[in-house]
Amino acid sequence: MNKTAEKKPKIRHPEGKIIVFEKWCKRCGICVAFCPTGALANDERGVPYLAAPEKCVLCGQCWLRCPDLAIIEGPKVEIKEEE
Amino acid sequence: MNKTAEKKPKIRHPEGKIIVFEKWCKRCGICVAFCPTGALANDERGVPYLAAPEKCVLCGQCWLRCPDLAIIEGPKVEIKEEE
Amino acid sequence: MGPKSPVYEYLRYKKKFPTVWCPGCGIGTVMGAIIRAVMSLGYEKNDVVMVSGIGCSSRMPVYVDFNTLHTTHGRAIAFATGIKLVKPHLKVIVVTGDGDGLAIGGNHFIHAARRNIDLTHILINNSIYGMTGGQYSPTTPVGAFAYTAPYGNIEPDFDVVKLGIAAGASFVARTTVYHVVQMGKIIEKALKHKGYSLVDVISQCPVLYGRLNKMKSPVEMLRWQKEHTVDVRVTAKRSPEELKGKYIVGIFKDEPDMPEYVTEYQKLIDSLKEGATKR
Amino acid sequence: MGPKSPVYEYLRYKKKFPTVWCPGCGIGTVMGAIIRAVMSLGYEKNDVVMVSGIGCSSRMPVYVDFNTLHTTHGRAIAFATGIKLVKPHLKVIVVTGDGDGLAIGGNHFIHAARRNIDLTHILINNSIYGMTGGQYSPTTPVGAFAYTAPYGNIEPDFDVVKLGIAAGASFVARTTVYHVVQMGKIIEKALKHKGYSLVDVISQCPVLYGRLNKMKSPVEMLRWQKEHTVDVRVTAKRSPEELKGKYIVGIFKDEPDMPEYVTEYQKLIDSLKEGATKR
Amino acid sequence: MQDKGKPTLIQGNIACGYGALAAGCSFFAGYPITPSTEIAEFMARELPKRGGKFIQMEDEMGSLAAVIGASIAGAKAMTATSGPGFSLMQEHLGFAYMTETPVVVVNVMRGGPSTGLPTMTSQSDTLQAGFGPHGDYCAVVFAPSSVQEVFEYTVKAFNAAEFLQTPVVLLMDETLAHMRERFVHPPADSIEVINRKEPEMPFAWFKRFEMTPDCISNFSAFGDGYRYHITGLTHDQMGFPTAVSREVTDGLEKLRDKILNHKERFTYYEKFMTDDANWLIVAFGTAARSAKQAVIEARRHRMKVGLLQLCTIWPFPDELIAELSRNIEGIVVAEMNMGQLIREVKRACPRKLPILGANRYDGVLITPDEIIHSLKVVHGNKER
Amino acid sequence: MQDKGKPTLIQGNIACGYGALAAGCSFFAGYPITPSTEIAEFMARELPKRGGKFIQMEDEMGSLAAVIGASIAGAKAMTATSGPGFSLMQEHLGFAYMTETPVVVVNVMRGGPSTGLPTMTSQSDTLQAGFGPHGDYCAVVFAPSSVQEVFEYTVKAFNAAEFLQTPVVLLMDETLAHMRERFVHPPADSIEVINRKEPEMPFAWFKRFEMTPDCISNFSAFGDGYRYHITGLTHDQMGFPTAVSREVTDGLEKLRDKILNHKERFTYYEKFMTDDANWLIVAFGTAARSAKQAVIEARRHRMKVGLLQLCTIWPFPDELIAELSRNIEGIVVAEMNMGQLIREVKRACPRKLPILGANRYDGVLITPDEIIHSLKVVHGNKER
Amino acid sequence: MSRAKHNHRAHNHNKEGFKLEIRLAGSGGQGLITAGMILAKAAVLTGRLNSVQTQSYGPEARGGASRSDVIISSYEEIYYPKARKLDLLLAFNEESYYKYIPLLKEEGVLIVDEDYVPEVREKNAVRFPFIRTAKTEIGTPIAANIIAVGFIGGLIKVVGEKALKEAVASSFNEAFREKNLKALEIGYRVGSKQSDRMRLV
Amino acid sequence: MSRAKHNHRAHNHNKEGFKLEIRLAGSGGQGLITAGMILAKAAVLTGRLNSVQTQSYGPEARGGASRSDVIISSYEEIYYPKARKLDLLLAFNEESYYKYIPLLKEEGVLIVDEDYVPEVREKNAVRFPFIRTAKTEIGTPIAANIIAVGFIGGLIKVVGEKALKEAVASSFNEAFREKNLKALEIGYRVGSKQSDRMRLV
Ligand SMILES: Cc1ncc(C[n+]2csc(CCOP(=O)(O)OP(=O)(O)O)c2C)c(N)n1
Ligand SMILES: Cc1ncc(C[n+]2csc(CCOP(=O)(O)OP(=O)(O)O)c2C)c(N)n1
Ligand code: SF4
Ligand code: SF4
Ligand code: SF4
Ligand code: SF4
Ligand code: SF4
Ligand code: SF4
Ligand SMILES: [Mg+2]
Ligand SMILES: [Mg+2]
Repeated sequence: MNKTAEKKPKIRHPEGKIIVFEKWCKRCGICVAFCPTGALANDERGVPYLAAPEKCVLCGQCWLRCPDLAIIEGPKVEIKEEE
Repeated sequence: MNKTAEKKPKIRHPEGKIIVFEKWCKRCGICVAFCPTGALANDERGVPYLAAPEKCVLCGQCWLRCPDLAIIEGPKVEIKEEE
Repeated sequence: MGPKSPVYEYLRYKKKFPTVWCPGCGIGTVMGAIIRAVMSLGYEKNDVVMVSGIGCSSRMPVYVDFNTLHTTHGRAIAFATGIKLVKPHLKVIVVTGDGDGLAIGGNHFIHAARRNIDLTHILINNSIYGMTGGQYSPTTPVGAFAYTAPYGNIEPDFDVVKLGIAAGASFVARTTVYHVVQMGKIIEKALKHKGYSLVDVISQCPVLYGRLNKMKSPVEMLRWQKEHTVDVRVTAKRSPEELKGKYIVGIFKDEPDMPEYVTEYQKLIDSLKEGATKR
Repeated sequence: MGPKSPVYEYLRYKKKFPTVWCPGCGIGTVMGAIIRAVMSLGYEKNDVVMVSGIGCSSRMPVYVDFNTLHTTHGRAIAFATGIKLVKPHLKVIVVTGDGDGLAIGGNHFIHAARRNIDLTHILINNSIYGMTGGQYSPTTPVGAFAYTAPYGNIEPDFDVVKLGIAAGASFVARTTVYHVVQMGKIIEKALKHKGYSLVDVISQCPVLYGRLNKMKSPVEMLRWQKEHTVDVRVTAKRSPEELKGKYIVGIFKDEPDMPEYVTEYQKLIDSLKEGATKR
Repeated sequence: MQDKGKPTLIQGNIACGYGALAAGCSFFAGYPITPSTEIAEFMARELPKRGGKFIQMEDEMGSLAAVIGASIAGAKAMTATSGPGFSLMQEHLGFAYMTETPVVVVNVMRGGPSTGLPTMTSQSDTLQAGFGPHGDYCAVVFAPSSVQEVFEYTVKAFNAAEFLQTPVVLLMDETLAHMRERFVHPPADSIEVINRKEPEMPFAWFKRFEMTPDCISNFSAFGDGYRYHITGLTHDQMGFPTAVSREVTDGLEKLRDKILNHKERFTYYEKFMTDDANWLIVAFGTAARSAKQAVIEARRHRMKVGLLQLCTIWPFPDELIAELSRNIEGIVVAEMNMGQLIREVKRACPRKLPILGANRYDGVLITPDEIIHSLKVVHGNKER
Repeated sequence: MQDKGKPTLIQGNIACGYGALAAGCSFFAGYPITPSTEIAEFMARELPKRGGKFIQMEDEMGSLAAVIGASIAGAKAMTATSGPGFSLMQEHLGFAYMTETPVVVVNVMRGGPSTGLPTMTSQSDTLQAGFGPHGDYCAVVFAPSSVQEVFEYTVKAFNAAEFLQTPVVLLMDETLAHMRERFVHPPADSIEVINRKEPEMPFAWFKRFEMTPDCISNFSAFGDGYRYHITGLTHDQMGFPTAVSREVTDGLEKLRDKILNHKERFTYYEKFMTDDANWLIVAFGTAARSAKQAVIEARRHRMKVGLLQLCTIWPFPDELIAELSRNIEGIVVAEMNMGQLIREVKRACPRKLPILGANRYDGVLITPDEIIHSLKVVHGNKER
Repeated sequence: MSRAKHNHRAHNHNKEGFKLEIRLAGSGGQGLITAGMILAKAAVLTGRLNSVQTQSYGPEARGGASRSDVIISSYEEIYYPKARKLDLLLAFNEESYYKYIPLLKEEGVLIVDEDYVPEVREKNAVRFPFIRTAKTEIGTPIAANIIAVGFIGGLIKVVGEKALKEAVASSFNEAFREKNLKALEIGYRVGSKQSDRMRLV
Repeated sequence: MSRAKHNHRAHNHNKEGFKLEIRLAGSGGQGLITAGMILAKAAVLTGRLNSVQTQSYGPEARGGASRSDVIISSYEEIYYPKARKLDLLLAFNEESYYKYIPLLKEEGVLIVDEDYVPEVREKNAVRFPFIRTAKTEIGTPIAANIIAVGFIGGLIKVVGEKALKEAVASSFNEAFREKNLKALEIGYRVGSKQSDRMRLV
């Protein structure tokens, strides 16, 4: 969560996933627009989903930017100890 | 009425006098304290008067400072044209 | 609670979500940053107070699981002052809008800054009155449109940072919603700072400000923020023309040693206890 | 009327003198300076408006033979704004105390400064609430005594000049009652200036501030003013220690070309007349 | 701009703006607040086109202050707000009253207390409009009930303010403010516009606050050559502060009496089917519309009901209540609050009648059925 | 500090300060204003000695805001002001009311309206104290008449505020505030002090604004472990905003009913020679002292006069007026304003009696003679 | 200035005439308040009819459910300005349908967007794909509201196409005028076909 | 907390006792409000007497005429707290003398500073040079107010020197205490000689 992370994302959870709470999402398009790897895409309703999970580097851009706190780090995060 | 005047008073009305409206004077002592020539003095009630008219250089310190506008330039001023 | 607990443990997520804010509104992003800062500092939720005024931004307290107080328009800082004086151990975060914090609330802002009382003031600056539907605010740029400036605004805007510094705040910073990582770090510093800390967060109101000023999408507005900011550390290298119309971001003042009001008051109390003879 | 008419022609001297002010109070000296400035500029009395709030200083309008308005505590500037907008040719002088202009009235002050509306604000700064009997004000120095600071004030004071500049005023100056000649010249400049002009006049309240802070006589207080001022033009040559506790006097900002609010509004009106098609 | 003479559909708030322009308003200072904001937005759009001035002030104290200043400088001036802002204006309402400055203050009521229900309707500032400022205060308050009336009463509010030289409050409610309804802009020459009384005497004779037989003094705007003093302190006829008992007393009585002397002239109301009524509804604003509907429906059930719709709320028209209560067996006061105007009706009613409220305070317009329900209760009470 | 038990001479304002300390007040925020300033000055001196906090705020909005904040953080908190400042506090009085925050606001009345007569006495904020804030508001207002009573009623004001969780106003007047009179500080253990009701349930069960049989909810201070939300919007029992009709209505009724349910407990008054009276004076504050003197003097002239001294002004004690008016032929309401409380007396009086005012509004304490004069007029009216 | 405004003449609801109570309901952003406004404006522009339009806001200024009431009447005055018993209900989503259907008069007409309110059992119900039509015919779903205005106008007849057009034209600036006039026309055409459903009372 | 404070017992003015109404008048800065306060305080400190002191301010907080009323009473309660018919009037300047002399009871006592109120014709008048004495004996004219307190105390007797001393002592800080106690004593001595003038009613 610092500038360098922004530029050169550390891959902390290479196998991780993000979760989108669809109920909270307002389809603003921010997460998709600012995902640096193109891992996210909008479905036909405009709700984002992890279209290319392998591309996701867990950089945090999407969950940090989401105005509706509709994205969190995936289930792995909850059980994994951070460094 | 500028800084130089304050330091080196121009004698504009050498024969002039000042007038103290006693009714307005509150005997604060400011005029006497700041008269640069010692022309002013307090009477026994604490009201200022021009004790040494010849010393007065009409520098304006007394009337500019008097918080009660109780001092004005003397009668000469009213009829005399300023430069 | 602490750095490792998930964000939603700091939210009243079960009942109060989704939020009232419009799609793409920057306020929610600021809320996320505040929560993450609180998390990473490991504050107890019971020890955190969030006070707000009235406005879209001021709806934030509903969503966060702290001691939350939604007050009157413009007065949040004064309410917060009472809380902080009575319970100095509480971390008191004040959230205001630009209208709330600078128009009707301008006086409380400058006086709390002058006292340097230990509050963290997050000013969510979207250059518009959002809640009432898009009137100009003290931070609307000259020439911008608003429903009370239908021909373009003619009132110069405040430089919030300069005002905060002149008033006496001991920590003053500016950031934008676009700079979400920087925002997080600055808010963290502001929270840790003992004294009045002001963070001017440039935010987007796509629905009103954006629409009236030909920037329709939130993404577009975030890009605009990116393009219209200069870091304070490089301003010296920029010409006045380059800086024109730009927001300068970064930390402008950070003086942890300035006397803080509640501490000074406690010293007074202690001195009276010792020297019981005085008066 | 004009430069050659005597001072008392500008006063309601027949009925209203002597004034209510205590012996040696600085407010009267400021009044004299304002009147002489108006005289020397040759303003018509009918074209001059004096607006004040509530406080000892705000009693001034009673004594001067202009259009005079004694309003509510803290709000003089807002009243003056209405007058000026309706009759732009009037010269509107606003007289406030430090409490009036900076405590309860702080918000109107910063916003009028931001708009850079053409008012001349003479802030008679005696570092105390005179009218209500000696409570501390936003300009009471730390450590000074007042009836609400019986153990010495712990609140930092505003630097009025910095605040005025940060808020956006285009003419900002400070002087003291001691420097009566300088004061006269500065007020004259302030009156001539088109835009918000602020003059912070350090004044003496011998009866309350003086008595509570061991300076009994007005003369003593004036001497104190003399000793505690440094001219802005020489500050660069002074060390921080030499400047500590000193008032810096002189003109700090004088930008006649900043857009003035009433003028800008008039331009807006004119533009709507021309381009009648717009909306 | 509104085509004069042609029916169109506009919002209550917009009708208020047109009314102000028709009355000659050339100055507006305000601070946005739901549900009054459209008035400010309208003025921001329209005033500069006409050479008038709109300013968005930093708060409500400043707004009313600027409006008073503008009026002192000679403009017809107005502000608009809602409950929270109206609370903040109380000090300056008192100042305008004390200094005899004509101003119009629109309060579009929303649910209170405090921030309450910002987007919903209410009539809960009724007593505040009468007694909000500190000190003895004689309020002048008008309350329209349709978009057309909003226009009319805005003009009347300016006329009363200018004639009486006092602040006049136009009380609207959210329903009325946001409601769109048929509106016909009357031709300009059909609109009565009153201007303040101006002095014609030489400067030396002029007394701004002169005691006159009808208590109305001459008003000279700042800059017009009559220099004088204005203060919120008790003052003499010249405007200078005084604490002399006689002068204080006379001064305060003048402020009240200039209003009471002209009370009849500025008491507006409508009697709706009251001629043969045995039961009376008293209501104002949009509640009066529900009440009219209730009258019609109650009459279908053969209850002889009439409505007194008050358009002037303050000074409270005691005389009207006295007059109408003569042949009446019971009164229902219908209002969207917990019972405010009913206190006045009770006080003013010279006979001890059953007087009951029909109240609603959840932010929703009171319904005819609710009023009819209260009518039935009063009816029952009386029977028993 | 005051020697407990020993008579001494102190000012009304100082007695107010001692009362606050005795009640447990540990926070004061204020903005100086004549004639209330001595209270702030006293608190500035005394609070820090006791570990309490005094702060001079930048204005009156800020003062009451800080007081409310302090109360929310758990302190007993107070501010003091006079008319102009009281006007500015109306918005926050409504906020305290809506959020059920106990606070005490002292209004030392001076001559109004507006700046009026700042150093002179008055009772002209009486109606404002009842109806000043926007929205439906049920005021609790006490009014002492002697220095000893100032102490007592300050304690009572805190008790009522803490018990009812609502703002309580102590209405004094300049005469009382500046008057020095014999005062005996009661021993601490003889002073009844009430504290707010605190929750004992687990966090999950806690509802700050719970509907309870007597409408009083549990109060938990910020930082005490029960996290919850407070807003000036209409809210549900948890404190979260709501616009649901039932919740809004219940919420507003709760605010009113918690006060009305305990009205008897907090209605203070004194009957002075009313047992055999045919004529009644109603008065409060220092006017009641003049009225007592008038009673005694009228009785010398064989008029059977009694006095009802109201110490609780709001909620207005209708029941008392009803009760006392039973054997009475006429009422004089003595007050230092143009006739404010008399409106309530007229409303509350169940019989149509001659009710006359004895009024003075020049800044001077009303005299017994003036009251006797009005008594004679009422008497005459009745005879005729 | 007369003291009494007027003592009301025998009330106007005794003469022949009609009063239509219409509710347009859906969610925020569907433009139903604009629709109501235009419908009411059209009625007023006829010069023969009176009309009033009201709306209800939620506690929040933006988002959530949206509702707009229009009363159109041939009488001089409309008293209670909200709809009580509905002559016509337009529901753009299911929630609105369920919420307001109990208020529909027995002979009242229900109009729904068939894509969003799938099942209706009322006999006097009209189903039409407003939003879909807007997308396909006008190119933007938002025009559904004006199609609905046209539809209702055609159905209730009393307002007439001329006034409707005038109302639409005066409510949009040039950029949007044409599209909305087209939407109106489409709606009016389909709505007219249903005009026998509406009996004026 | 009882609902009724109390229904007042038969009012206390029927039993034997007295009530003294005193007015001290002069100009601002002469310390007459302090004087009144000390006199009232002394009365209260006796434990036997009730007292109330009021003052009147002009429209301005400072300057102008100054007036202080003291009521001393042996009754439990003092109702109307201002002086009406004066038992004792102290006038430190002519204006005050003329203004208030009409209020003096027939048997009331008038005390004036003989240097400032040159001519008085009332039979029950006492003349004394308070300010001059203060200057010569205490060294400052301001002490005249406490000389007056002593004088009145001596004259009216009921308060007693002990309570007066206590009142003075507790009203000044060390720097001024001694001087004022001396002033009190001087006043008391002279005043006592006039004590037959005062009849308590
Ligand atoms: C005393 C008062 N005045 C006005 C309002 C109306 N009001 C509510 S929010 C607001 C401004 C909102 O703008 P801002 O503070 O910038 O917050 P945003 O909605 O943009 O986040 C206004 C004027 C009010 N609630 N109270
Ligand atoms: C709303 C309001 N609050 C408070 C006051 C009381 N008040 C009158 S003057 C004053 C302060 C005076 O101080 P300052 O403005 O510095 O003027 P000074 O008397 O020192 O010249 C105050 C607090 C008031 N009149 N109105
Ligand atoms: S964490 Fe980063 S890479 Fe992964 S989806 Fe979010 S923005 Fe894209
Ligand atoms: S940023 Fe959040 S709200 Fe916006 S589209 Fe992505 S998940 Fe949805
Ligand atoms: S004019 Fe100058 S020299 Fe003359 S008396 Fe005044 S201060 Fe002294
Ligand atoms: S300065 Fe003025 S008021 Fe002071 S002593 Fe001199 S004349 Fe008198
Ligand atoms: S109106 Fe603007 S500030 Fe308010 S929620 Fe919507 S986008 Fe955000
Ligand atoms: S109190 Fe102070 S400021 Fe006021 S008139 Fe006296 S000396 Fe001047
Ligand atoms: Mg904003
Ligand atoms: Mg001051």
